[in-house]
Amino acid sequence: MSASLGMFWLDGAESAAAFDPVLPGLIVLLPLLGFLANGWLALRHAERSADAVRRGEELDLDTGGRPSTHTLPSLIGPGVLLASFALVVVNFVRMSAVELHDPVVVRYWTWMATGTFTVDAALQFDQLSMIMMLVVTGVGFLIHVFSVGYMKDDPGYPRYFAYLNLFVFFMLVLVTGASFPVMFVGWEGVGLCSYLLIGFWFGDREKSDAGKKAFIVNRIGDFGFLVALFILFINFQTLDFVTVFGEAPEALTYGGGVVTAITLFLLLGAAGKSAQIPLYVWLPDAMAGPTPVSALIHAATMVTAGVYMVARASVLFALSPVGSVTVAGVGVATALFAATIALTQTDIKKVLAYSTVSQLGYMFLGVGVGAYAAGVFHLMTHAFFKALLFLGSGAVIHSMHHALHHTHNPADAQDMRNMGGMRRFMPFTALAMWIATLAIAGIWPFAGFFSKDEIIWYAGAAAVGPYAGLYTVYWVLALAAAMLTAFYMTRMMVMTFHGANRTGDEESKHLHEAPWTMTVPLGVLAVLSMFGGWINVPEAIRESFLGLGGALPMSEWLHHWLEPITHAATQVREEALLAAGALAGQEHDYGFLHHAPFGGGELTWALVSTVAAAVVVAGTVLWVRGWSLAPASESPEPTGFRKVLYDKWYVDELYDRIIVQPLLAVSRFFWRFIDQVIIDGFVNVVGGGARAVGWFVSLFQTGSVNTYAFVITLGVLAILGAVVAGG
Amino acid sequence: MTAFLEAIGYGSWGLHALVWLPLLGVAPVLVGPESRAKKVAFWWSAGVFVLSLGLWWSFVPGSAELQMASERPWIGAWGVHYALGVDGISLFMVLLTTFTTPVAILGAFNYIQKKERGFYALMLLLETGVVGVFLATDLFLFYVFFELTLVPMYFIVGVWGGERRVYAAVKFFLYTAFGSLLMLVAILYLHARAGALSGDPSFLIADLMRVPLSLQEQLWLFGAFALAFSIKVPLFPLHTWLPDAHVEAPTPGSVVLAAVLLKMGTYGFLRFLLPLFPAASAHPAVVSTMMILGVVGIIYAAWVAAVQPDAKKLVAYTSVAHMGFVVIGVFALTVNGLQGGLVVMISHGISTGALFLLLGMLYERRHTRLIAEFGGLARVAPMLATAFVITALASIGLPGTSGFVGEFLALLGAFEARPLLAILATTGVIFAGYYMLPMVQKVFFNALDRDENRQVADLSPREIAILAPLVVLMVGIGVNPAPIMERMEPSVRAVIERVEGVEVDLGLAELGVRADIDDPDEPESPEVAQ
Amino acid sequence: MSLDFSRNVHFVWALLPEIVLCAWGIGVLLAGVSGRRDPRRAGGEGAVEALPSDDLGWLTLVGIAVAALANGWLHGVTEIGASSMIAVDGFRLFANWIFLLAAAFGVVMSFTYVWRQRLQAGEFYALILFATAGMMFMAGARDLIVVFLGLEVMSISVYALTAFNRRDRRSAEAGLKYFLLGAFSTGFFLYGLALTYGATGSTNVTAIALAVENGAATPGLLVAGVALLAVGFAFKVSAVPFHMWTPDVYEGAPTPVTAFMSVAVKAAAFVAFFRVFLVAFGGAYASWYPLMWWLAAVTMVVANLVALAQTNVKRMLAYSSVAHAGYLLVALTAANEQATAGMLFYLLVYAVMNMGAFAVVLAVGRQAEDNLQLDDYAGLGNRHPLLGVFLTVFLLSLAGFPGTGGFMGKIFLLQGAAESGLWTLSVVLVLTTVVSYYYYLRLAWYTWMRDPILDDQHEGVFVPLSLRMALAMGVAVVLFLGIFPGGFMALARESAQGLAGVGTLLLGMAP
Amino acid sequence: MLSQALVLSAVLFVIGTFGVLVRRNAIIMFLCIELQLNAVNLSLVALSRAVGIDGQVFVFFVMTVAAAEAAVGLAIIISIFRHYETVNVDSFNLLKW
Amino acid sequence: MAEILFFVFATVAVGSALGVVMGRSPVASLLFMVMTLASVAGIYVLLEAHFLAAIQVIVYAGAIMVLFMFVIMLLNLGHDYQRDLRGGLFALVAFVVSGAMAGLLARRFGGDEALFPFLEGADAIDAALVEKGALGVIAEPLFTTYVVPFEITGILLLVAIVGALVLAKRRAS
Repeated sequence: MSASLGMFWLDGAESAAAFDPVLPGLIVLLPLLGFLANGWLALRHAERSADAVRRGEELDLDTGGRPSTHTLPSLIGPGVLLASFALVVVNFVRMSAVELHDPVVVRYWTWMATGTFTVDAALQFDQLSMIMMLVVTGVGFLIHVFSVGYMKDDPGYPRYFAYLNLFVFFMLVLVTGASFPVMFVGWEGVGLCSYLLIGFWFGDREKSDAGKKAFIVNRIGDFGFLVALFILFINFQTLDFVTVFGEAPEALTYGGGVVTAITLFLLLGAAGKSAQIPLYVWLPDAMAGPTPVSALIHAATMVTAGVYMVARASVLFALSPVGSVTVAGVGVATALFAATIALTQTDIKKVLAYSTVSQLGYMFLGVGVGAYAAGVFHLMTHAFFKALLFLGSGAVIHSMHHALHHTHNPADAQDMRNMGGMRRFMPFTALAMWIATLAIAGIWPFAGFFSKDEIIWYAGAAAVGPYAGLYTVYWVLALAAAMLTAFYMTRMMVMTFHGANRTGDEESKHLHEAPWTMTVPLGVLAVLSMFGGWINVPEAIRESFLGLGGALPMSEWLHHWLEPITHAATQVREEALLAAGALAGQEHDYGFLHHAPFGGGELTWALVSTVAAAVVVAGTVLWVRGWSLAPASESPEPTGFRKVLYDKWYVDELYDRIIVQPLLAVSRFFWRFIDQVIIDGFVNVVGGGARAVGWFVSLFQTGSVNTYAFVITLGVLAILGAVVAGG
Repeated sequence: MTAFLEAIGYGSWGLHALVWLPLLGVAPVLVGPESRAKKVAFWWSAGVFVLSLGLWWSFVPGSAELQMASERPWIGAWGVHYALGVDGISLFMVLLTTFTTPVAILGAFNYIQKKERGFYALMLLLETGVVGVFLATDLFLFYVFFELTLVPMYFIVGVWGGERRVYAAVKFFLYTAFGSLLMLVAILYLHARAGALSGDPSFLIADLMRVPLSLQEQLWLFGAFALAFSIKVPLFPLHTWLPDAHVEAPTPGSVVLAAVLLKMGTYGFLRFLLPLFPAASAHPAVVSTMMILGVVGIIYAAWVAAVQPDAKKLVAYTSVAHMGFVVIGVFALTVNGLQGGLVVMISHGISTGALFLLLGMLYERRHTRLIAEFGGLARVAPMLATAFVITALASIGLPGTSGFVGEFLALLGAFEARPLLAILATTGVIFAGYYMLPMVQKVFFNALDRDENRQVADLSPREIAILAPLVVLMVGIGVNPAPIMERMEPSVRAVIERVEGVEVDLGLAELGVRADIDDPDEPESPEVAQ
Repeated sequence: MSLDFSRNVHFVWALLPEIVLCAWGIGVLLAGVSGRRDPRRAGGEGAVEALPSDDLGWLTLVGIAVAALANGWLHGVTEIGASSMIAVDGFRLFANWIFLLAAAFGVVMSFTYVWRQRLQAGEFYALILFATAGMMFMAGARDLIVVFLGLEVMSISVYALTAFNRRDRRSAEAGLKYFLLGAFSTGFFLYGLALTYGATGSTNVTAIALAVENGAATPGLLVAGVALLAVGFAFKVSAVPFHMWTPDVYEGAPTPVTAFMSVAVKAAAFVAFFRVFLVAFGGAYASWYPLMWWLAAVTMVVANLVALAQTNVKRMLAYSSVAHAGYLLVALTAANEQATAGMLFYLLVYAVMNMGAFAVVLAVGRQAEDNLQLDDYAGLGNRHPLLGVFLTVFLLSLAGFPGTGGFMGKIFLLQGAAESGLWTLSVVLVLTTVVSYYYYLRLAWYTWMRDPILDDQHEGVFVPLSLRMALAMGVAVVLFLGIFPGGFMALARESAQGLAGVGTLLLGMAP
Repeated sequence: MLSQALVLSAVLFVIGTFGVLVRRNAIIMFLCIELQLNAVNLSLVALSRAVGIDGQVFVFFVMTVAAAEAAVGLAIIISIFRHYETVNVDSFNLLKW
Repeated sequence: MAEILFFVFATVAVGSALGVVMGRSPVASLLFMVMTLASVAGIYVLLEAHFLAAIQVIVYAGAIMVLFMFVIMLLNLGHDYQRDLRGGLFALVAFVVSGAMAGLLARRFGGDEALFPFLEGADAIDAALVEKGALGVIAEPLFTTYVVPFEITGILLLVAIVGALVLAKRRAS
């Protein structure tokens, strides 16, 4: 970046008191351009490979000439992300340089305008969207880079990058949209990309199915989202964020039915996108997509859109205690439920998938208990360590795949029972993933410790207002889930990287560390997973924190950064609690949250939880190492309760039985019976009846003159009778 | 552009040319050699389309008035006028028609193999009929055009259709004729009332709107009109002709059927039903009934579509669902709903038309429409697959495509009127995925496991030329529908004001006084205000 | 010129067209029997190439043209003085145009048929002319006895024409049935005439009207007379249930004759029906109104339904013509000026379209009685596209489709019904029209949507130039009337002005 | 006597009608129709006693008509007899339904 | 006296009319028909229509019925006698229908002259008869008022001749 450009943006930041975003549209537009460029390349390539397919040959990236099928997408794909990221950083710096209270809304054109309803194609830049953009473009860029290595030989390489860029475009629209409809564009757009990417290898029926499932389940959520929008519209006559959230505290009654309905429908939308109970089922299946996709979409960014949305609409949720407690309840239930399933999974990506669901549950718990910043915080750290975990697993799978491919072994490259001892072949990956594991397990001072413990803490502390009992239960459950997390993650690590290698003697010779394009992103993410949490060190432990103390710029930086977004919600909650007298006797400064349900301060519980988690991790390492594991083909089927967990509590089967199959049956019934028998039957009976009557009447036309005369006489009689009787 | 149009006097002859030029085109098509018929027809209709584009510029946005209106007596004794005019509602319907026709004709090039002259002549005849329907401002003239569209379509389906073409054609014909003939009686009733009122019979809509009708009368007439239009739409449970007609119709026939013929029904709602019978239209029971039928149509058709083995039939059922959105939008009687309905009409015309074209292309390649026969086509026909997926997504209303704008607004408007029904209708969003995605998957994704499918060719340049403008429009309208909406808004508002102002009208009519609806200074009685 | 019927010689002027036709008929007869032509020599079945000499036919056409001239001349004539037996009004003249048109069309259709079937051309054409004259008497009659005699002249001619083809059993059978039932119905008609005469003391339409309106008529006899006269007319217009002869006779009669009588006989009967009922019995509208209502409704429903079951095209068209009688009866039920004008207009359109359809049947039947089944029309459009198009236009017009005269005619009738508030009947009319679509369309779909049958039986479809031109003109007229009906509608309206309109006076009596 | 004559004519008419209904022989059917016409003539004559001489003129016309019909009708019967060798109307049923 | 004669004639007329319907052979029916015509002619006389009575016997019974007879002979129908009277349900229903019709018609003629209060009545006719004679009373209107119908009957007869000629001619081939 040239000095003059640097001067330009710094000047802007200094001279203007208000935040003036630099090329905001370009941030969003660049990935779109990348998509168009890559899409064009992809189509060209696909045309050529289609010819090959018709000739009965196999697809080959070289068919279209390596430069256009590989080199160009490799440059364009990550390139546009890097450029976007750079722009985001510039804007982030400029934003942090000023005191920004109100969001900056950039309007481009009027999108829809009916006369009573107007919505602009406008983007909103504020603290929350900035954080989200950083995550999306930053982590997104790393994953793009990783993909260059991971997808190197895939015949759909340019298409892959086209989708990925399109995804980032929609994700950016989602997080920057200045109104609910614009957000919804991104909301559905990412769903579309998720659909396309899950089914990226569409030739495989199961993968294709998984994509479809993701899309349809997401649409159930979208239904809720839309209904929420409608309710919002009739109450506010607009769907712009600024107006809605600005007027909400006055326009909507606290705890009223309207706001509760809004929040519950929004929750349905969020649950769909963020894979919460009862709509989480698509996410584990979504692992059918390429692993970097799982990292980007199904861990770091898209699935957190629900959390983002709740945080964005925090005022509304704050206005509805029922809504909030439901959000939190759904979150914690999901966290625990998914964790139980993750306990016994043997597919490395499935473990991570359920782990993701579980962590998303934590985020929901966070935003549900009113700790919106904490939720977003966990969203961010989770983006780091979960992306890392996925990418790491991707590296492992990549390696496994190569090895199995070389020896034509049909074994499953993702099954941990076929791994073991991988750290010998890929030490860097193992290290990076251990960092991430510690982070997710909540071990101090890794990123996850700060974010997750904060959520749990707030859950406990929320037990002062309405539904105090429920929140207490949540707190306990969240703690339990944290322990489970520590266990299953450690189990996964040990099964994968430790012990003896179970891949096979011949195969193990081909196991190797990933190329640099893959390891570099791992490294960066590992660093972020290490230190990412430090941006939001709680006030209570800042002094003692690593002895750094005052060296940290500030405690709870993220809280303060997001203050303009969340303060309205916080205010609403506080006022409500004050009005209810729930805070009587409480010290009232920053918040109202100072004591856990069973006493003890924040620091105490932080210590307890980290120690507990560490114990679980250590114990698990020892325990699992002692298992005598066999490759998948030789392993027995799980039994008893393990099998229930292994089969995911049979939820998919349940849904299939009570929703999918009945729906199909009803549909067939409608078609075969209502449509074809009743309605068409009626139509045909009318038609056929008319013809039958016609035929019957024509039988009187016997050809005999007597009959004809007789009918005429009857007619005369009738007429005479009528007339004579009448006259 | 506007100046140029003024210079050539477009305003005075444009509409007439749009109606009659296609008919004139029948002659060169029929006279020329068989092999040239399609080209003549295509270029002719393309010319008509270019001509119709002039409407966009010569139309003055922001006015609810009929523009470029002209009328002259046709059958003086009955007060039948040859009266044409365009407003924000019909403008887009006309453009949709003139746009769809050349596209459909272009899509017919390979599909139609026999009696080409006749086919293309009928297509042009059909265009005349449909444009006439949308431009007529005289009820009689409208009816003539409305019925006139049946005949070409009957032959298009019946002669160039599939195996059960005759059944489908006759069903189509009788179903629709049944409704429209009852409407004819209602029209005559209205006319008789108007004649009795003023002593000067007239079929002009503007004159008929002045007839004070009791609620009872309005409900009866509404029923007759609504039946005709609902069959055309088609509204559940009057929809069963549609799947048959679509499945059997040749591709261009399906395209025109879906893109414009169905719109004649909903257009009729907007142009005639609501303004002529405002009290009946605003009657709560009527609104509920129509909206319930719309909602049932949305859900029911989506479900039924989902289990169709025949892709074309599937798309046909989706038409029912889409038109359900239009119906709930229209009968919401809100600005949002009506405009949403209109946008759905446009969007459905484009996206469903495109879907039928695409299915036609598939059919030309594989001579089957059974979903199970396909699989993995994306590998051999990536362009086709891309176009199909985009179209399918537009069809199920993905934001950023035209489908979303329309459905969103229609649902929004419906929610303002009947929240519960709107919520039910919104489930259509889910079921849209439920019917469309499995079809897309089974046709284009999954394994390429059949040798026949392996040889499927990708899009030809001609086919790209057909689809490209459609795709551009789907996305274009989805991203920036405002220019369309600003043109339709005043007209929509006028309709709503008409419906809302009705009770004033009725109250005074019983006293023998007629309220002038357009006069904003008219004092409203308090009980009317709510 | 004005006519005063106190001078008997003025009847000559008033009846000029009729006289011309009768005289010409005798002339044609003489020319025919003078034996210049031997039909046996002129050709025979199978010999398609050689054109027959159509001189007698052309001679007949000239006669019709002269009669038309006379009819045109009558337009400039006014009646003065007391109303006589013969009306010289627009109503009659308009009807005369229809008869002349039908006769001309019928003659043109017969050219090749007469030759191929070796019929006696002189007698054939003469009978057509006499029948036409009879119809004209009916149309102009202002006296029941003239109506009756006109009816008989017409009927007896048509009986003979029906049975004309002595080589064909069906023709004879049709002739016998027509004759027996026709004579049977004549009995009723006559009885009605007698009772009316007894009730009112006169058979003059004007006098009857006066008596009925004054209440001077014996009500007991009058209603019975009205009823029986209605039966007689209903038989001639073939309203259900007096239609039983229609399908058999139409099917069996030589096709040109069928075409002619399906149009002209019906028209004549309707014209007389209207004049008698609207003028003479206008005052008793209340007593015959429900009768007509039911007659119309039953006719429309039954005819259209039974037509659905037909596979023989001629027979189907016969039922269709019964159905059209039903539509026209709606106008009679409405009994106002609009409806009367509508009736005239409809008859005009109907004449063209129905004869056009029969002309196509004739062509497909190879100028004989072949290929009458629906199946024989399969792929007609492929083999003879122009014929197919013509047939389609005529069928659409019969079905009452916009753009064709049939549509305008139907609207005209409906307008008349609307004026009298006959909404239920209007609904019945349109619903039965939907039913009729089915069978008209069925013929169209056989024509266009079936693969052609290629065998000897369907070879040799042959349309002589004269018929071709007549067909083209027919199509042109049908379309013209559908698109620019204004002029003819005005004429019809003007022509109907002479008749009293009673229907509107009795609004709200609809059952 | 007028009434009685009218009643008689009605009775004769109906007998004629009945005959048309029940006889299969075309000639006898036609005879019955003649009977009907005759009945009408009777009522015309009877009515002319009350109304005026016109009725008798009509009878004259009716007789002419009857004669004309007889000529043509019998010719048709002869004609059809040549095809079928019978005049039984039930035999003539090529045309039906 | 006239009354008695009327009833005699009427009885014979109805009886022989029934004979026409029921006659076992065409010839029998024909002869019954002649009898009916004759009885009706008698009633004509009673009704002071002497000319018509004569015409009835001469033209109707004489000429037309003879024509019938010729045809019956020509077609040799006497021998192909078959039971052509319909029986069974059809006849029963036909009888009921006819009977009902007769009832309906007869009911119209219930009262006597009261039916025609407005008419000149028989006296005027009797006067005219005296003045013009039986022939003149018919001939005058026939050739004045009814000259047009009279001429039409001419056409009618011509048509009948032509028709009969064409139809009854021997088959062409």
